[in-house]
Amino acid sequence: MTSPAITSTRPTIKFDRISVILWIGAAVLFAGVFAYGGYLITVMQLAMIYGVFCIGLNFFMGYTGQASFGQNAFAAIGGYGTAILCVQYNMEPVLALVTSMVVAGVAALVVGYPTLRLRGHYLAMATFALGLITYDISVQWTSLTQGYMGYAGIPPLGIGSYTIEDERMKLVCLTVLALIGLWISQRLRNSRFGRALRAISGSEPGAAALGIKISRYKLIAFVIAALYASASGSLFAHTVGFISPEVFGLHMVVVTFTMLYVGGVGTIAGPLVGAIVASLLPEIVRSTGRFQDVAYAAILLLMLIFAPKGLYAVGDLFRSRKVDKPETRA
Amino acid sequence: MTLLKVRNLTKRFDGLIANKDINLDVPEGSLFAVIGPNGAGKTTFFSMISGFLPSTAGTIEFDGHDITRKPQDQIAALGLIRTFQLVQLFKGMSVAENVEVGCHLRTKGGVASALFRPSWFYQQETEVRDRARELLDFVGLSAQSEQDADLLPYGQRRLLEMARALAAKPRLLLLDEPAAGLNTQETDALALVIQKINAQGTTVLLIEHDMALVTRIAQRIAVLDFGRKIAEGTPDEIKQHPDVIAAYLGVEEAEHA
Amino acid sequence: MTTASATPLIAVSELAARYGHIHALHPTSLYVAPGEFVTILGPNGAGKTTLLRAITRLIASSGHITFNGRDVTGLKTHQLAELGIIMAPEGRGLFGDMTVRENLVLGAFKAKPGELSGRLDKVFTLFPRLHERLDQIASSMSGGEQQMLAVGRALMADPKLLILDEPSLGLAPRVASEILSTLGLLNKEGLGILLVEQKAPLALKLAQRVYILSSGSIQAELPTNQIKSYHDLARYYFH
Amino acid sequence: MPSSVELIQSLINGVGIGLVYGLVAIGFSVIYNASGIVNFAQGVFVMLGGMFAHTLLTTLGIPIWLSAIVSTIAVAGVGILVQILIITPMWVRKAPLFAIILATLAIQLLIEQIIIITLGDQPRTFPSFTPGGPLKIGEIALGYQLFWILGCGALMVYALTQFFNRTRMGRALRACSQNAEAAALLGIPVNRMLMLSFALSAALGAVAGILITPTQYTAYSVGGPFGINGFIAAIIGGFGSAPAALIGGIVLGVVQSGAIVFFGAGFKNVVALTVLLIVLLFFPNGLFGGLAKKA
Repeated sequence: MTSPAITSTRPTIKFDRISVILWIGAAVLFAGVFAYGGYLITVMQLAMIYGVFCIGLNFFMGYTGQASFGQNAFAAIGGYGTAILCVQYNMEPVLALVTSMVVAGVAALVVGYPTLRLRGHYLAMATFALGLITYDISVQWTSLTQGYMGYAGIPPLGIGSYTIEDERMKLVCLTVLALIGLWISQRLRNSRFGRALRAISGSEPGAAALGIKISRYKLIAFVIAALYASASGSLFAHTVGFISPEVFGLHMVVVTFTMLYVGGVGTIAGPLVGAIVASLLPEIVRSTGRFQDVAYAAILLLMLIFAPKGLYAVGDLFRSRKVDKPETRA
Repeated sequence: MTLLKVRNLTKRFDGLIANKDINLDVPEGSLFAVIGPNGAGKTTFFSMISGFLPSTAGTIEFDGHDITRKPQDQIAALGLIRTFQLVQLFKGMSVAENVEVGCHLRTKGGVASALFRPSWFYQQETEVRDRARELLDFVGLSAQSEQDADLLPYGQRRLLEMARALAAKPRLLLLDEPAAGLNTQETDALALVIQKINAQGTTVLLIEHDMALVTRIAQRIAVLDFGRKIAEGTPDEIKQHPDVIAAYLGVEEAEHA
Repeated sequence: MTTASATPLIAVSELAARYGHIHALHPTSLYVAPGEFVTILGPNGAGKTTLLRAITRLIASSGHITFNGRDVTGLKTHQLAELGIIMAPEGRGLFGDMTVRENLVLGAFKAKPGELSGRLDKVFTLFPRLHERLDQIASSMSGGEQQMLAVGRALMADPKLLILDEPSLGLAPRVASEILSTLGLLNKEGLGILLVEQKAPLALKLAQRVYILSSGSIQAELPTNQIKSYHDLARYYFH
Repeated sequence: MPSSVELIQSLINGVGIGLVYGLVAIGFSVIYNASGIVNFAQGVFVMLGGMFAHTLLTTLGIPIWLSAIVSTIAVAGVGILVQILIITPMWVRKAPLFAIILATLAIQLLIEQIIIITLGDQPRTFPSFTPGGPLKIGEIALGYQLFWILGCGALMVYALTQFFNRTRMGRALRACSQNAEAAALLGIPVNRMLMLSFALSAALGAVAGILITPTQYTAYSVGGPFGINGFIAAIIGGFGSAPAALIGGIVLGVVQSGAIVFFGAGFKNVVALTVLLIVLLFFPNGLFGGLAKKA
């Protein structure tokens, strides 16, 4: 398939200095975590799971320019779907994951159709309400969700008799899945479909004037984001082996938004970078003991005040604009 | 042949009449201009034609299709493409990508083709990129094609918006005050581009307050004042028209002239 | 520049503004002498509104401004208003959900309570119609009445310099000339006025001096008695 | 089916808590109208009001009326600090909407954690303002605190209406919400008005928190629920006038109380949020249309 067209396809990742440093840093980090083992492995596992969630969120917020504060609802559908199907019905983990994604996608379609007419604060609030409703249902509908107790004993990922039990192997598997997720999102982004989404984000009137059906594209992006969220919910269930309503609560909204913000909304690698950095941040401030959460919130606020468009935008200040032309440098 | 046919088009906002019984026939292939002082209702008129504002009364017919109160994307799909007074570029996309979006109506493909990429996908992408390059050449922006669109100076943004609209291969191109905020050289460059577009067979309907530009390039001019059409004719007829001079320079002009 | 021998009421030098990357206003200098009526003419999109917004610091702008000889470059919009630089903005800027009375009283935000009734009386003498409509909601009035309210409200602030941005916009000619002649009256009482207009004859009758703005910079400065016919001006519109 | 006594009792309680939601809703509207910002951290002001009053009352032994006044002023101060230190700097830097929402959520997290560290994480309460009660009407019991809530709530709304319509500052605040540029051109210091709006809405939240604490409890975590319910009430009321927000709150309070009777306590938020979604989708300008004017 090495047609000339492929070579002229715009590179998905810009190989400027900062990106290279970032990728090297990530590699070193992974090697270190791998060697060190222990608790850091769990931290990185969670970072990858949240990363999958953020890739989807980035699709909806970054590329399409719409705010959703309720993606945790779809993560809950994924998590509970997997848990119920695996624990109660002994379904294959992979099959359970896919089934839950289908359910989440249909839910997003049904919910998104009326909701996406709203904009700005109202869309944010309506989606926020969706997340909270899902949380309350997961607490209250005890016959289905076992309430606050949650589900334990969810089997790890695997196919047939082969299951991934080793923590290091789990991390490798999650990392590969997250990278596949990123790759898919890149393929979608760099296409007629992705261009239309980014056009909507740039200017809705401009997009409409060129014949783009805005509501339909927003809805598709919302469903895609829900599929990612659902997948990450399922992965959480399989990796940790236990879920409860708290996992998919308000905490998840704040954490994932922080990640996306730190990594840079609308950037390519932002969701994954943000997920790693923001997962490590609490570990760094952990040394402050009982001031840990205060430090976390204070750092977040300082970043929001001084770099309101994300840390990626700070990097932009040091980036020469000419570097945006990789073809001529190659 | 008449490409755009407007009959008794009227728009009321809360009792205020913005457009009143406007009739207009834009012949295919022409370069037609609508002018009028600030607040005359030009943009309202435009927004109704392009489907961005529902009309209160009247009909709009484009290429034989009734497009009154049709949604914007359907009107665009028929080949009626507009630009905006406040340029609506896609922020965060490069100059070339902006034009590539313009090809939306003339291409196909959704999620599945983006994911699985059959061979036509690559062929189409190549065509889209070539088309974008061609159009950027045409408006003179090829050197900036990889830049972020929001970094362009104002005059070039207008040109980019025009290239983007052309990518949709419009039958009728609506330009909303394309010279607003441009300096003299930029206006001249723009005038040339508009004339070239028209010469290549695209019908152009232009809203403009820059009389100098309009009288130079338009073949026919309609004048709006207080939401009504007060005159229509060739540039020379319009320049001499007492009502037009009055509308632009004020009511007492008629006495002084 | 033919600077008046006395200190100008307001003097603006090298004022420039941009929207993002767009130079909306190139470095511009102008002045208004005490008691002078100055009009800025220019076609649509020439940067007239931007110039006024830059002077009143509604947008960030570079350059210097002195008022009554005092450097007021660093002051914010509301501080300039306290000094007496009052603008009735483009589109009138009324508080649409509030009554005529409330709008007027807000105009005198900085006034001492005792001064209020005197100022109200003055506005009612100039615009008796506002007195009749005192408890009407501003947005429910006709365009002409709204413009009267905008001017009246600005007068409530006891301006030293009154700036108006196209007060005739969208008004029937008779109403527009009624409002503009009131401005002439105020000018005769010694109020400095800076008026932006698109329609030339009305504004030229009143002004002592005219600036012509086009493409974001001042193209000409003329005393009105030197403009022999409107066809002199027409070339700025029709070229 | 619940008995009619049970139902009436719960509806009366619903009116009480609804008034409190209404006060929070007014707080939301005051800031939103002045700046276009939705302060998602509005609920922490409710929490701080209750916590401060409790501390002054029980630890320092200050009488309740003085504790209430001092706490309200202190919380208003917190509101001003939030505006000066966080909102304005972000506003000036043209932060995107989602960043400001995230910041208000972070403010909530920060203040909650500071309260845990300084005052602890245990729920607490203080007695009703007047001892005794409840008042019995047949089988229906009315706690004395309910009358305090009704009285103070009505008084606050009356005072606010007077403030907005009769005073120079109140009018200026309304002017800023309708056209901030025109207000600045008349000499009204817009930024100081924004500060005033934060102080005012924080004080409203504090009063709500002080009033409601005797009927239930306060703890570091009560801000979230109050904030969300207050926001829902504001949406129902349409972000318009103070009375509309108050009615929005009462509607919500009554619906929630009814939901508790019919579906159990666990579903009161599901019902409230469903009401929110219905209002958003079918009455996008609020039940009283206040939002239409902003658009």
